[in-house]
Amino acid sequence: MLAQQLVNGLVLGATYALFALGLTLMFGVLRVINLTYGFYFSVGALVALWLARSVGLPIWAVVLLGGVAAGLVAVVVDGVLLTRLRRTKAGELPSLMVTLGAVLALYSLSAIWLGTEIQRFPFDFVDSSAFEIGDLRISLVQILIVCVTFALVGLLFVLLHYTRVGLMIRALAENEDTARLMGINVDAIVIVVSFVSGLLGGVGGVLIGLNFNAIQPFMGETMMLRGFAVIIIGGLGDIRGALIAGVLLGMFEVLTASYISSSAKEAVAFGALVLTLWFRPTGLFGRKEVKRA
Amino acid sequence: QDTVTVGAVEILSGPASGYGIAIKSGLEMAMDEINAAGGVLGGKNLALIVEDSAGNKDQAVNAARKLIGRDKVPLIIGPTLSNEMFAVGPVSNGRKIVTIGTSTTAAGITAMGDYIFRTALPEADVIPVTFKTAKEKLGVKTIAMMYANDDAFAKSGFDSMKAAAEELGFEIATIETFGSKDSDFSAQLTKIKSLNVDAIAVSALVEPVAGILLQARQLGLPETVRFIGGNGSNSPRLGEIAGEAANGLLVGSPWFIAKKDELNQKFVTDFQARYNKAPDQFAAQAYDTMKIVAEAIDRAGSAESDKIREALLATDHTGVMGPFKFTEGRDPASAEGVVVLTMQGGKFEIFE
Amino acid sequence: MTTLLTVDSLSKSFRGVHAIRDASFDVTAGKVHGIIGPNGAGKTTLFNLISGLLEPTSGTVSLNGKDISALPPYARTQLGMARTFQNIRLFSEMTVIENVLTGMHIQLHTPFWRTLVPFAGAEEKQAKAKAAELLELVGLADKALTRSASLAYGEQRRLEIARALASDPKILLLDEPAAGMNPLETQDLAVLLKKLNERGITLLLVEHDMRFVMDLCDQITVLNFGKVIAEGEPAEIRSNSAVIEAYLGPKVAERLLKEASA
Amino acid sequence: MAEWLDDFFFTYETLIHGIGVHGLLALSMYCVMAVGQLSLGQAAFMGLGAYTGALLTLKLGLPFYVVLPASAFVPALIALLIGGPTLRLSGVYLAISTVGLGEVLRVIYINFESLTGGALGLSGIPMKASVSLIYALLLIALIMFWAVGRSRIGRAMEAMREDEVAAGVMGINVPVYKLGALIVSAMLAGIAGCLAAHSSSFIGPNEYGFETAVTILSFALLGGIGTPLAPVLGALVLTALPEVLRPLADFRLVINGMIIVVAILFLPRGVLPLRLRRSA
Amino acid sequence: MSDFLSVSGLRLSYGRTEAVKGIDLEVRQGAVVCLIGANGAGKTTTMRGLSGLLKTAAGSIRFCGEDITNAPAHKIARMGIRQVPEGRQVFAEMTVDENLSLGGLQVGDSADFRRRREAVLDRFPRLRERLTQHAGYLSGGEQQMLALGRALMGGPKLLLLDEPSMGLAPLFVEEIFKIVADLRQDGTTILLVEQNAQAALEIADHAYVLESGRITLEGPAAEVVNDPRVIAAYLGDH
Ligand SMILES: Nc1ncnc2c1ncn2[C@@H]1O[C@H](COP(=O)(O)OP(=O)(O)OP(=O)(O)O)[C@@H](O)[C@H]1O
Ligand SMILES: Nc1ncnc2c1ncn2[C@@H]1O[C@H](COP(=O)(O)OP(=O)(O)OP(=O)(O)O)[C@@H](O)[C@H]1O
Ligand SMILES: [Mg+2]
Ligand SMILES: [Mg+2]
Repeated sequence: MLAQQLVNGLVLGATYALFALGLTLMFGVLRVINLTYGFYFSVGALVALWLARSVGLPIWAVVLLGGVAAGLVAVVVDGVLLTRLRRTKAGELPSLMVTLGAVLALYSLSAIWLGTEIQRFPFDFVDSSAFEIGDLRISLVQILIVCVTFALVGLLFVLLHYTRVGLMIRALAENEDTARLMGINVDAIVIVVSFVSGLLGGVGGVLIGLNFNAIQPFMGETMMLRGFAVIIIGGLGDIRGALIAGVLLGMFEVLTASYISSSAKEAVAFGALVLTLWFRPTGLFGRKEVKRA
Repeated sequence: QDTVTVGAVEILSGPASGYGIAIKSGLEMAMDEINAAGGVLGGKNLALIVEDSAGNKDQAVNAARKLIGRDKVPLIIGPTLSNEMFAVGPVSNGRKIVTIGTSTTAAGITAMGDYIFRTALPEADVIPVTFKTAKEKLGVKTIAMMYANDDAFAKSGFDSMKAAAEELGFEIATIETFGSKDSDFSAQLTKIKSLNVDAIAVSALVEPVAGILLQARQLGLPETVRFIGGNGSNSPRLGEIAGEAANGLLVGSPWFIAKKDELNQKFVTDFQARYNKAPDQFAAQAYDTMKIVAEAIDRAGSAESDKIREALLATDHTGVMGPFKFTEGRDPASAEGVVVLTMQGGKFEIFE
Repeated sequence: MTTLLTVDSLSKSFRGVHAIRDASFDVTAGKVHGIIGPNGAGKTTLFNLISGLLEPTSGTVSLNGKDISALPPYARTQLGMARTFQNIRLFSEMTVIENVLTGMHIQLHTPFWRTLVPFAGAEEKQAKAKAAELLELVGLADKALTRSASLAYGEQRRLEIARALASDPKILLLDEPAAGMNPLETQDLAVLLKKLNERGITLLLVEHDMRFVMDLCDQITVLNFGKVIAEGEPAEIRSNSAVIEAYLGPKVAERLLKEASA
Repeated sequence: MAEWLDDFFFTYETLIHGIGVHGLLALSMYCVMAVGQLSLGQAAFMGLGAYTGALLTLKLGLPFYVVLPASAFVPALIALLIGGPTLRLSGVYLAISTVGLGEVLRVIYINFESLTGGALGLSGIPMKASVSLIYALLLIALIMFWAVGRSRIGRAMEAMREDEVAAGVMGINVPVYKLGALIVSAMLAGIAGCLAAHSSSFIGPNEYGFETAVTILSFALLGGIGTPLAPVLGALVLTALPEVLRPLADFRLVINGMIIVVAILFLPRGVLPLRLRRSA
Repeated sequence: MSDFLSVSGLRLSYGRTEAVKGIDLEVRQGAVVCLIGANGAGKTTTMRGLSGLLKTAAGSIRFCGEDITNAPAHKIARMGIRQVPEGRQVFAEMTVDENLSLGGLQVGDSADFRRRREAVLDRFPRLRERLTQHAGYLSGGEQQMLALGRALMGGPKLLLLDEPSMGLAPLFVEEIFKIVADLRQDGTTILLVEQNAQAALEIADHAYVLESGRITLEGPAAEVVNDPRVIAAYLGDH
């Protein structure tokens, strides 16, 4: 049982991490607590669902296009909601509030339009067979989720830390005006970052929607609390941190549920993770703000 | 005055709006039929104002207050959730306005006051029937139980399950909980799998139940392990989402879409034609409730709340759910109409 | 000649960077004491240790003979220490005068509910008068009601000084107060600081403007790579060969010598 | 005429209560934000107050004038306990760790069934919170905050909000102020929770989670935190808006959201962007 | 040739306060032009206007024959105008090395990039010692070196220096002026804002005096340095 529970924890943790990747990018770089992120997650899943059902596209195309659609929505939403605030240097909290209002409107609108009933991908859409090693079972989709999560973490890490674009992104994260003085086209980078984080959210939505077979407009909302926990515990804007915190959170929840009590799952998981914050006040990998007196 | 207006408070927006919208559909269809057939009180039209509660108890109370204070309705149908009802009940009861829950199955609802009714059959009446069937026809002895412990409806269903299980002498191998918005149940199911139970009883709304079924099969829980559902599992959506994974699930229901009687057949066809989707039990219960209300108004001979209340107590109606009466305590009188259904190939059928 | 501030074998390192190494010196009450040294020598770090923003790796800081090494910054302020910051840290949303009033925090005692009583704000009124005076002193009187973020750099520096003065310190730590000021403004600042010193405030000063330092200081400590490499009166310092090599450079030293003899 | 008034009052009673209670919650948010902290723990403190109050009334039958202070005391105690470690956190890190408090409490309410009723919550709480009591408390809180805001303490709080290090150097005892603000805000939230419980007759464990926490924060964000009146105004707007927009039926939440967006886009510092006047 | 940088009627404001009230400036290619003025005169504001960080309220800026009025800042930077901003503005959470790379973003050729980086590090050996340290932990003076080094990485045609000697030790102030002189030798044009007016005027070709947002005096640096008004107002009695 332990082996299976560890697999369960890993998969659950990977879904948390997958969800959190785009969020931490958006948060760490664009410095907005963007509550619309959950909506991009839903958009990815819903578009993919539509493509799979009505157009009959295969899985890889659906994942990709779902992600792209979410990325485009993210660019538009960011452009409409946040450019103005960014220009006036309004700070984190007003952008939180704007996205709060936007999320209310967007979810409600899509609920009116699409209904809130849970939908799923066609039954034969992915091979539902599972690998079995003794008692241990892991499905194809789960393997896909774990692999995609690790791959995306790797890609993103390389992008941010070893490429010119990454350098520009990090510079922008820190000081927009000075980034401009370096010849960085800030508006373009902002679009790139929004797109990439929307894309990550959308891909997460498709895969997690596939795994749990439950797609509806509000699916992103219920992930947000976990998502925030993961990016905070990992350290804002840190890709490795999101991965490790996600997996830890998943493991914690699963192990608590199986060996302590399922009703204590959330309390133990949250409690333990809050304790981590007490010992590392800026998360596992978050640096203390580099600021000297 | 040529119309009689009644009110309803349902969830029309937000994540749980599916339930409220189904109820609203049932109510409106019944209302139109009543009006087409000559209305109430000898020719007056029946009208309905549905207010949104967004699933929030304060908004539910605000909506009820608006219906009572502004629209002066004598009667309110709803609200959708038990939690909302616990907040609305004292207010409407205090104003002596009849309030009828069509979907609130938690314990203690009608105890709030003389004006609070419900047409939803409490789980306490349905579940023993299901469990008994499972014991007698499938020889179930040990069971595991799962429920959403943050949801009043699921919790109260679970309480009934536990009582029934003890009554029938089942051995309860474990009780596992989850959150009503969870989507991962692998930890609990893995644990249950290792306990070799005969059946798993689940009390929750349809979304988590579907997730549990899918993940159970995915984790290789043998098909011989039967799932027993509560009221939440009694929805055609279960088959749509969980598909084959739901095969063999047992659920007791006061209503069944394929029930052969003419009334029900007509309801299902009309509903399908009007809303372009199949009705669920929430719509069916709402449909019957509206009919019951119209009859009560006619019998009361007036649209005053007190008189409607008296008339309701004397209800003797046969609707799509079967024969219906209220108890002294304003709950549905009998669970005779309950049938045990099983899921096969994504559809419910009567369990033989 | 009483010693007001004693720094005793103080060290501070940051993950491998030894910013201060075993530094000791005394500051005499009523004097102007300068700290100079090349960029990165550890002057600001020293200030942070003295004012309590950093904890020393080892060593002690004493004020009036009392060991204050373990006290948090606010407690040191209450004992009569005030400072300015090299990289300006004003309360940028506040007006200029409010910045100064905030500096008076420890001197005000009126309980908050007195603000509800009309005409009961005598203390606050006095405080405002005093704040206005301080602004006058640093030449910002006409900007009292502007938001401090919209001041020009040099103005912000002067506001920092006014704010620090507001707590009526016995000793004032100034980290490059003349940076960003032109020679004339620097002269005005020197006049101001002299005036403060005459009022009995001991000054501990970090500055790279040598004319300013030599003109103002009674005693100078020179740091290099975190170590005290020289200490003495300005005359000794400007002819100290180690200081010339590490910090002043021959040209500046020569000019200083010329100016001193002129 | 009298009847009309009576109906009017009946219709909006819950809303009027709600606005008052939310006003108190907004002030409790203001209190922590005024010292530069971002807390999502206000909902948790509110829940503590609500459960404390409801239990004391239901189980022990204590009079309301005992219950109300007690429901301020319990959250204050918890604030004191968690205050030490959380003070080291800042910004969103603090916010999320205080969400953790709410989640832990939620699980406790759910699991301590015998006392808290579990998921079924506590019902039948007598409606003892009158409109006059709620608004009297709100008014007192407002006046207090206004007085504090105009005093040297208010200045110190604003200084901390802008630059903690510099504030410390000005002689402001930063940790004590932060802890004090957290405790006062917990007390206010507790009182608000107790009042809410005694004006709606039912409380459940899920009412004080992340969503409520964000809602309480949004009062302060929409209103602004320049003056204590601003967050209360934010609470008024955000509480009344869903009811005002009721005629829009399905679209009311859509429009509600868009109003928030537009308001903040044009008034990023809140709808009442003034600063408290201190120096003439 | 006089068309290298020319500014006419430039007005810049922050909200309702106008900080620069219509100034004309001319910078010839290869020259060092010095801008002096008291605190709050509008020197930094002018610099920010030139580099595109502030939108111009009125007037025009032409650079190398192109109208760059209100061009986006990154375009201006790519055209070869590099600013060393007041207060240094290094990227605190990035290493010294990364800061330098950001300065050289536009230098595609990596050999060229390495050559420049070496040149900068040779000039500021202190930076070489601190290459992997977060810039935010550098001392004030070290950050000033980094800001200058970063601008040099871009190979500027026109360098806008806003108080480059601020916070530097005397030895280094000399070094800075030497660098300015070197750069001019290499053909870089420099617009210099300095409080150390004496030294600045000594190396400058031309000078402008800014007072409350208006230019009150201009001329060859050698003349300005001897102007009694300038002496009285900026140079002090030494
Ligand atoms: N928090 C820190 N982490 C790492 N290194 C640090 C930190 N603070 C200071 N240093 C290093 O310690 C040395 C001393 O810095 P400090 O700021 O005290 O110098 P300074 O004498 O004030 O220089 P300047 O005259 O340029 O302001 C510098 O080399 C700096 O890089
Ligand atoms: N962000 C801002 N908002 C509003 N006003 C500002 C802002 N920045 C500067 N100012 C105002 O513009 C005027 C010019 O400021 P600027 O910074 O250009 O002066 P400066 O000549 O560079 O002075 P210094 O020598 O002190 O650096 C000043 O009066 C200042 O108060
Ligand atoms: Mg320094
Ligand atoms: Mg300037």
